Formats: sequence, C-alpha cells, structure tokens
Amino acid sequence: MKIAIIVFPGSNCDVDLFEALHSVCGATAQYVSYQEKSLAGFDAVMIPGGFSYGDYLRCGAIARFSNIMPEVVRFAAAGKPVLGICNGFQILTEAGLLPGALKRNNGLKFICKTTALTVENNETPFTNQYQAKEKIYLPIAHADGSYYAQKDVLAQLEAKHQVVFRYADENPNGSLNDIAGIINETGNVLGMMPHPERAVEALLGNVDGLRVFTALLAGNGYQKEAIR
Amino acid sequence: MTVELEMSPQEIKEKKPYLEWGLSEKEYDYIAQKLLGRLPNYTETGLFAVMWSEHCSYKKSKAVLREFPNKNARVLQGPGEGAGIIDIGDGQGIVFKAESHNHPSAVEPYAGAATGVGGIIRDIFSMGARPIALLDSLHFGEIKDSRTKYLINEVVAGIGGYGNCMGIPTVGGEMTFDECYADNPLVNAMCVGIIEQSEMQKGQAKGVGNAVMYVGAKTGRDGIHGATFASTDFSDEKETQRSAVQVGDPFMEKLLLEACLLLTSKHQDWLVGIQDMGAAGLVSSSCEMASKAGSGMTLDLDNVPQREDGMSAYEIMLSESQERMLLCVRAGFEKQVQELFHNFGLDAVVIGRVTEEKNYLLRHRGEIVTDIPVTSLTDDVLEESSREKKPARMLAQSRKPAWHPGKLVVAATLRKMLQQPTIASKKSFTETYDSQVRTNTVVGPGSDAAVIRIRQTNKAIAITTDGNGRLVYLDPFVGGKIAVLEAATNLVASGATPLAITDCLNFGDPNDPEVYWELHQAVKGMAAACRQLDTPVISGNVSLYNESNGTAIYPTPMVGMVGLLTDVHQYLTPTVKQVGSQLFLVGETGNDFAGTEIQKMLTGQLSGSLNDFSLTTTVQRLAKLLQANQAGLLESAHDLSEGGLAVALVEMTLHSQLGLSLAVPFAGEQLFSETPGRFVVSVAPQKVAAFKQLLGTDAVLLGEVTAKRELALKYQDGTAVLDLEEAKKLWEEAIPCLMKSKD
Amino acid sequence: MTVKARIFVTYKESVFDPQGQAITDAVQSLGHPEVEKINVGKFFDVQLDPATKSVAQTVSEISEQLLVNFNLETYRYELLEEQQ
Amino acid sequence: MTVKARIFVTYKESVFDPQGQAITDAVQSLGHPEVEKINVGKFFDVQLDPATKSVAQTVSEISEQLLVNFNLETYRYELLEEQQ
Ligand SMILES: Nc1ncnc2c1ncn2[C@@H]1O[C@H](COP(=O)(O)OP(=O)(O)O)[C@@H](O)[C@H]1O
Ligand SMILES: [Mg+2]
Repeated sequence: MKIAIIVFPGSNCDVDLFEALHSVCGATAQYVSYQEKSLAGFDAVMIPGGFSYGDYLRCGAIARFSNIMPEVVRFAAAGKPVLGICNGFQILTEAGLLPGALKRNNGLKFICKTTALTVENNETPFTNQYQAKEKIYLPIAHADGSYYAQKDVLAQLEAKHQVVFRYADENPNGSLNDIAGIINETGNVLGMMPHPERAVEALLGNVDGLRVFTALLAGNGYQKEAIR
Repeated sequence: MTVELEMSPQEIKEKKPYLEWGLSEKEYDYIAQKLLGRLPNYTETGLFAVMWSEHCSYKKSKAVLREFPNKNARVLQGPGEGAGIIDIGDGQGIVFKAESHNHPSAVEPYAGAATGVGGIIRDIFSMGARPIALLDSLHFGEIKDSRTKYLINEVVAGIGGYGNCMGIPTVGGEMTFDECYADNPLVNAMCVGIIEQSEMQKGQAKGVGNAVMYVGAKTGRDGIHGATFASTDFSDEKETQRSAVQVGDPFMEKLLLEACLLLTSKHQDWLVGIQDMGAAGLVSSSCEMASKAGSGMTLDLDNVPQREDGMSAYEIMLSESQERMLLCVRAGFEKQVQELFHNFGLDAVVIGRVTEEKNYLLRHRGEIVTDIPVTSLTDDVLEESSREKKPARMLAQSRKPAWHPGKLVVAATLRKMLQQPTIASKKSFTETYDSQVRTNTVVGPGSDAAVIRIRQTNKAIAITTDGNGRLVYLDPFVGGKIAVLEAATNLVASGATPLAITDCLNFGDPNDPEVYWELHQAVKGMAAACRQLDTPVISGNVSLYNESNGTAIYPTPMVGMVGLLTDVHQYLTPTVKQVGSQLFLVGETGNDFAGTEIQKMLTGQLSGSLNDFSLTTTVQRLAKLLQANQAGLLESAHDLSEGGLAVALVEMTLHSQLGLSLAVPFAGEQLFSETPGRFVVSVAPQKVAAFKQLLGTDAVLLGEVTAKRELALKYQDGTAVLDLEEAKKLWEEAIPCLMKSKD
Repeated sequence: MTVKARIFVTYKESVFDPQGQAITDAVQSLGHPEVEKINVGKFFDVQLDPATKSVAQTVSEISEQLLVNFNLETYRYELLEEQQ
Repeated sequence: MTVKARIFVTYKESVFDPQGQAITDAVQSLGHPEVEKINVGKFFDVQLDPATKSVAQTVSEISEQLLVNFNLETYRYELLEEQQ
C-alpha cells in the first residue's frame, strides 16, 4: 500500500505522519505537494495536522482550494481511504468531504493533552483493530476542535454510525455529542481531531494510535462496503 | 503617512536629536571627528545610534562577558554568530540560543512574546539548523491584579501561538512570580536546533560582486528604534510615545524556515552567508555580515520590498519588521535563489553587492544616503567602563543574624507551600503549548528537564532553563553559581550529561554602580560553575535597563543548558515507579533559608546572605549520579530546588498512585531548606547494594515507596502525614484559582 | 473605479459563540451591569473594481466560495461611503 | 430599554495584517481579479441599557478596558437600528 501525505503551506505534522507510517509501520509513504494535480499510484491519502495557510480566515478554509484538493475529492469518491487528522479534519469539512465544521474550542485556548476516547465504530478500515466501545487515549493539540453540525446532520451521523471516536471522560473543547472523529457515509473518509500519529511508540509513552495505521495497512476487507 | 523632513548634519550637531536615540555627545563627537572626519547625516547618525546601542554592541557588558568560558573540544561555534553549536557526535551538532523580549512584552504582551519566539527561531535556522524545541523562562508579578493576569495570559498565548503554528514543540521552561517583575516582566525564550555539521552556515558577506539578497516579509515601519528602546528604561511617560509594535506572522516564518533549510541543505554552492534580521533589522544584519568577512557593501534601498509608502532610508534600515532574512549569494545564482523562494510564495530580491572597498554605501532615491567604513558601525564602538559598587543592602544584611523559620507544623506548611505560584502546577499554561509535535518529545513540560530523542540515533538531548532572581539578589556571585548548577542538576536528574549553556542576563540599569556590580559578580559566579562543569557558554543575550520608574527587577540571569544522553532509554523522571523501591537523599542539607520559598511565604520578604558551597564536591556528586544512572541503578531522580526536600518528595508522587514512608535525619524545618546541589533518587531493591557502594556517604537512605497514597514523614523533632491526593489537588488548582479570582 | 463593500459575517443564532460569551462575562465583571450581551462578528472590507462584475455578484461569489462557512455562519453586506 | 451599538475594531494602518494579505491572495487566485484588497476587522454588537450611563460612555469604557488593543487597533462605533 502506498500512502500520500498531502503537504500544504503551513502543514507541520506531515513529518510525524511520515515517521509513523514509514519508520514505525514500515509502510510506503510519500509527501505530495498541495500544488500537485494527481494522486495516481496511491492507495490511501492522509492529510496531516498543522496550520495550513496560518489558519487564517478559518482553519482549512484556504487549503481546500489547492490544486490537489479536487483530486482528493475524486479519490474519496472512488471509495479509497482518506484520513484527515486535526487540521486535516478541518480541511475535509471545509472541502465538504465530511459534514459539519470545527469551531474555536469553548475554552478559547489551544489545548495539548492526552484525552480519553471511546471507539464508537470499529467497523471502518481505520478502526477495525479496536474493540467496539474500547477506551483509548490519544493526544489532542488544537485551538479549533469543537465539532459543530446542525441537529438533523448530527442525528443522521448518529443513526448511520458515522461517529467513530467520542471523547470519554471529559469533553475538552465543547464538541457536540462529544464528537472527536467522524467518517463519511460510505465509510472511507475519516476525520479526527486527536493525533494517532503521536501515539505509536512506547518510547514516547503511548501506542494507542498505532492500530489506526496498522488496520488500514492490513486492509481487513472493510473496503468492500465502502465501494458501493 | 507624512514624510518627516530630515535634519541636516549641521542641525543634528546643534539640536542633538541623537541624545534621544541613545547616543551620547561623546560618542557623537568621536564618530564625527575620529571615525568620519565630517558630520554624519541623519541616516548615518541613526545607524550609529542603533548599532552602538547596548542591544547591538554590548558596549557596557562586553568586558564582563569575556569572563565566560566559551571553548572546549565540543564547541563548534561559540558566541558571535546567530547561535552557538555543540558537537554531539555522528557528524551532528546541536544549535541553541536564548533571547529576551522583556520590553516589547511589557508593552504588547502577545505580539512581544510571539515575536521573541520568532526571532530566536530565526537565529537557529540562520545557522542551517532545523529547530526542534523551544523553551521559555517567564517571570511575572504576583498573580493578584488584572494587569498581571492579562500579561500572563497574553505572553503565554503569544509564545504558544508562534511555536504551535511553526510546528516546533515548546517542551519546557520555568515560571516564577514576584512583585519586582510586576511592571517589567521577563520573557526569555530559547530555541534548540539540530544540524548536520557539513551544513553549518555563517552570517558573512564575502567575495566581491556577490549578491546581497533580501528574503521574506516586506518592510514596514514596525519597531523602529526597538533596539535602542530596549536599551533605555521605561517610564510611564515613554510608554505613550512608543513607535509601531511589531506583529509576528508565524505562517510566513514557517515558509521562510522551510525555504532557508532547503537552500542551506541542498544548495550550499549558491550560498555564501545567511543571517536573520533581528534587532536593528537591515542595518545590523548587513553590516555585521560585511564586517565579519572584512568586506565592503553597497545596498540599493529602493529595491527593499516595502509594505508602506514613503519610507525614508532611516526607516528602511532601522525597521524591525519580522520574518526577514539576509543572504549573501554567489554571483550568477541569484535567479535560482529567487525561484527557490518564489516556490514558497516568498519575496527574494537582490538589494546590493559585496564590494572591494571597505565602506558601507547606501543609495536611496538616487542619492547616496550613507557612506561610512563598515567597521565603524561594528568594531569601533566605544566600550564603556563602568563603575561598580557592592550594594548597600548586602553590607547591611551581612551584619544581621541569619533568618531561621523556627519550628514548623510540617504538613500544614507543606500544603500551603504547594499552593505558592512559583511551586504550584503550571499545567494550565504549558497545556496551551504544543509540546509533542515532531514526535520526539520523550519527556515534556513538568519534569526536571525536557528530553528530546534524536531520530536515526540512539541518542537524546535534555534541555532546561533555570534562573533564580531571589538568590542572585541576595548574593550575585553565589546566586550565579547556583543558577548554572541548578540547570546542571536538572539535566543530571534527567539522566543527561551537561554539555553547554546559553544565557539571558536580565539586569537593571548598568549605569547604576550597584547594578553593574551585580552583573559582574553574577557572571563571575556563573563562569566559575561553567568551568567546573565544563559547560562553556556558547551563546547568550543581555537585557539591561529592566526597571520601571526607577526600580530594578531582581538581577535575574537565566541559564539554558543542553545535555546529552548517549542512550535515550536511560532518561529519568522524578516519578516513583514501584512499591518497595528505596528513596535516598544525595547531598548534605544545611540551614539554607535565605531567599527561599519558605522565607518568602512566611515573611513576605527576602533577607540574609547565601552560604557559599564547594563546586568541586558538588560536581563530583553529579558525576557519581550520572555513573549510577549509566549503570542502570536509578529508577527515578529529582533535584531539589524551590521548597527543598519537602516539595521534591511530593513532586515525585504527583504522577503516580504511590506514597512514601520516610525518616529524615534532621529537624522539620530543614525539610524546606534549599541547600543547592542535592537530589532524591529512588532505587529498586535489588540495586540498592550497588548504589550504596557507588555513592558512599553521599547518599542517605530515607525510606521507601509505599502503596498508600500518603507521605508519611518522621523527622528529628516530630512526624507528619500528608494525604497525597489532597496535596495534588492543592498543587494543581492553585494557579487556575488565582487566575480566575476577581481583583 | 474602486468601490468598497463591507461584508459582515456572524455565527447563526443557533450556534454557540464561546467568544461572545466570554466577552460578555468579562465586561460585566469589569463593572458594567448596563451591558446585557455582546456578540462578536468579523467583517471584510473588500476594495473592488465593479467594471466587469457587479458588486453584488462579486460579494456573493467570494462569500460563498471562501469567506463564509454556511454550516455555522451567515453574512450581509453594505456598500461603504467613499469618504470612509 | 435596550439599545444596540456596533463597535468596529480594525488594525491601525501601519500595523501589518498577515491575515488580510492571505485572504486577498486566496480570493484573487480563485479568479477574482476585480478584487483589489481585503482587510479584515472584527465587530462587537453590544446590547445595553442606557438608563444609567450614556451609550457613548459605556462604549468608550469597554473599548478601552477590554475590546480594543490600542497598541495595534483603533475603533469606531455606530448605533444600530431597532429592527436590525
Ligand atoms: N513557562 C513554562 N513553559 C514551559 N514549561 C514550563 C514553564 N514553567 C514551568 N514549566 C515546566 O514545569 C516544570 C517545573 O518547572 P520548575 O519548577 O522550574 O522546575 P525545576 O525547579 O526542576 O527547574 C519543568 O518541567 C518545566 O519544564
Ligand atoms: Mg528540578
């Protein structure tokens, strides 16, 4: 499996994602510039965290107009896996690949800390190595991670099991329904505020994020559902 | 914007506007008579004023700084460049420097702190290094009035705002609170980078005909006279006259960082030298680059990218707009460099050339606005000798009997002490810093030092910032020794061998002989400790005139120290690990109460003289502890600092579910004594014999780790029991509670 | 010719605005009981040349494409007087 | 009685506004050459009871105390129509 890591001006978790995939998981990963117009040859796309375009205007708002984004949209429409982490999640919502939006944290401050999460949906290509309702711990690091969607959208997300991760002990940012990560209806585009790539090595004190990557790399047959 | 009509050279001579810019009459006369042999024009006078300011020339502190050791076999680059470099083997180096942004932060705390961070990051990547960590050292007034709370919130937000956006983790630092910093907070930031030794850069402009290129953000009227402003003390009156505040753009700097590193790592053949534009912007970067290489330079100011209309030569040269760098590019490669920067969406413009003649020639709107010898700005500064006098308060103190807390109710005292802001948890602030980005942070904020893994090797570095103005105030020499020693003990407690330091010397007005004496003595003390530890000073920064309305801060030298772990897995944290492990106190405890947290808490003021101590003995102790750790004998370690043994013991349990049962061989109040150079370590039962043999009488067994969540203490004149869950709560909630309280 | 349009962007009523709340609280605690509520919004002063495209059209295009996130926000605009 | 005042806060002219620059660039690259420049500002809609203190006084007090950073910013305000 060959994974594209999209690099926007201001992305800064690109290296972390690369190291998690390459050094830790032994996967083939490659940086792809926002200026590129093709994703040919890639089997999965990941959009890393950071401050694309300085988070000016709204997080992810300007990045979504890059050359590469129509290609990411096509890639997603073809049912191939797309993962957006933190700023990547924000970009996916701005691009309309995921519903809703991410607002300023209720506490108005940037927060970097480990949060408890429940895996709400373990039947996605990214989470099928977790147990249903498993409690895991992943770091967050964001100022704008408060998930918002209108009532009907929220109801639909819940009804269709599109909420993948939920904050468990404490809601750090005011997200509606304690949402930390959601997947699209077809089950191939995941956006999450917590950083699984920061939790893949025992040396750094946490390996709870590793299975997001190993699940995808193992490709446990869940894509068949994604491709309608 | 109105274009100011500039004074003629004759008018300058008569009206003496330079006095307000910080140039003395003696200096002006020297420039006119000895250096130029004519009257300097408006622009030239401005250049001299800013380049000869303390901030750029160190004219007052230079003599003192020479006392610092700055070489050993590991030093690849000492003071004099953007940052110092130290060899860590495998062809790699660690690059680091600290810088103060006290005055800008007092005026505009968010932007001041943010641009302080931005500036120190540029110093690191101007050397060709990838920044890998940030630390800070912050000193504020007591958390009681809304102004202080505002300053704290904004400064912390500014530091986080810049570092987080850059993707450089803020991994540690220190924060203290004392009324002396209320109007003059100290905001020091340190940046650490990693470099391939083959890619080391210098800020030099050599090779006749080579291009001087400007890259990055456009120039505006920001912070004009910022550098000279930093060199004169504040009074409320001046505060209203300040010039435009510099605003940072970390997004721009992130692009600049990536572009510059691409240039320095992949295109060394295009590049001759690189330097950031920091204090005194274009003038200081360009003339330093020329003077270091013994070159001349001409600049065409019309080519400087400008954000505002009608800027004068003076304004263009002195602007402190952020996120700009100056390059010297080999003739013929200008296009390639331009293209490289354009790919990042950045301006890159040829603004001048290196010349044969040794003069500094500036053209603006068809006129020559400056024509002076390059070295006159950088090398001919009149160094000022200063008068020194031991402060009267010290003489008075030495005649008084030493302060002693008397018999204490230990548990109650300890509970109260855990709530002192200087000791209480800083998590509510450090949590707003991204401490993990780059995924190399093995130990982040909240331990003795941060530990950062070096990828592709088995190594790690440990980093800490320390300073204790209270001790330096009572005795600058001994306090200076302790400042360096405390940094070293923090590294050793993290498992690292200290390598080198950077510093920020935050002092008052050096024209006051007592302040100058403090500066000199503190540097002597720091230098002595550095020599004993073999940790040279490879970079640093001086911030003088830290006074407001005539009252100086405590003299507060900040030490930033970097250490090496040859095996990352040997890192240590203070947290105890398992029931049954034995706790040892390493180092002797005396009656050291002058300038301590207990003195401040109980009396509200500082008094007394510090007891001097032997650096030789202490440094030998550090070496033994490192040896013990390398032999795998230590499970956890913590050095003792503010609050003494009592506080350290609680800190070792805060992040565990365990307790301690101990008996200490001295009186209750001595639990709060702050004798420097001490540690507590925990040792697994099967390692105790080997540990005892190695440490000998230097280590005293205190007791063991228990499963009960309490600190049970026996001491010579009593016993105490502290509920650790309660203690943790007090420690965690103290600062959030103070920050929320109404005035 | 150049005209200036000011586009006002605010959260929809139903969206909680933590900043507005925090500012209201802060202002009241500073001793302003006369202040009942503060809402925060942002505005964009757009300087544009209406020769090829009407102001209304430019404004609606750039708002929809970029300036406004319709999940959360709504907008209005007005033309600014020249002397402004 | 309740009145509404709108306080507009903008950067002073000489202060560098990176956000405005980034948005201008983005809008232009989206195919809007007719847009020359975009400046960003924020506004506060203050709902207040002018019984005890005049609107002008409240506005100037809260602007100075909290809403405006005079190192960098300036402000203006206007009264909003009731129907708004
Ligand atoms: N302003 C700050 N920024 C980042 N980390 C901080 C800051 N203040 C304190 N810390 C962290 O809190 C911990 C305790 O700090 P301090 O009490 O100064 O430790 P020590 O006495 O061991 O030097 C350290 O890990 C330090 O990194
Ligand atoms: Mg310590």
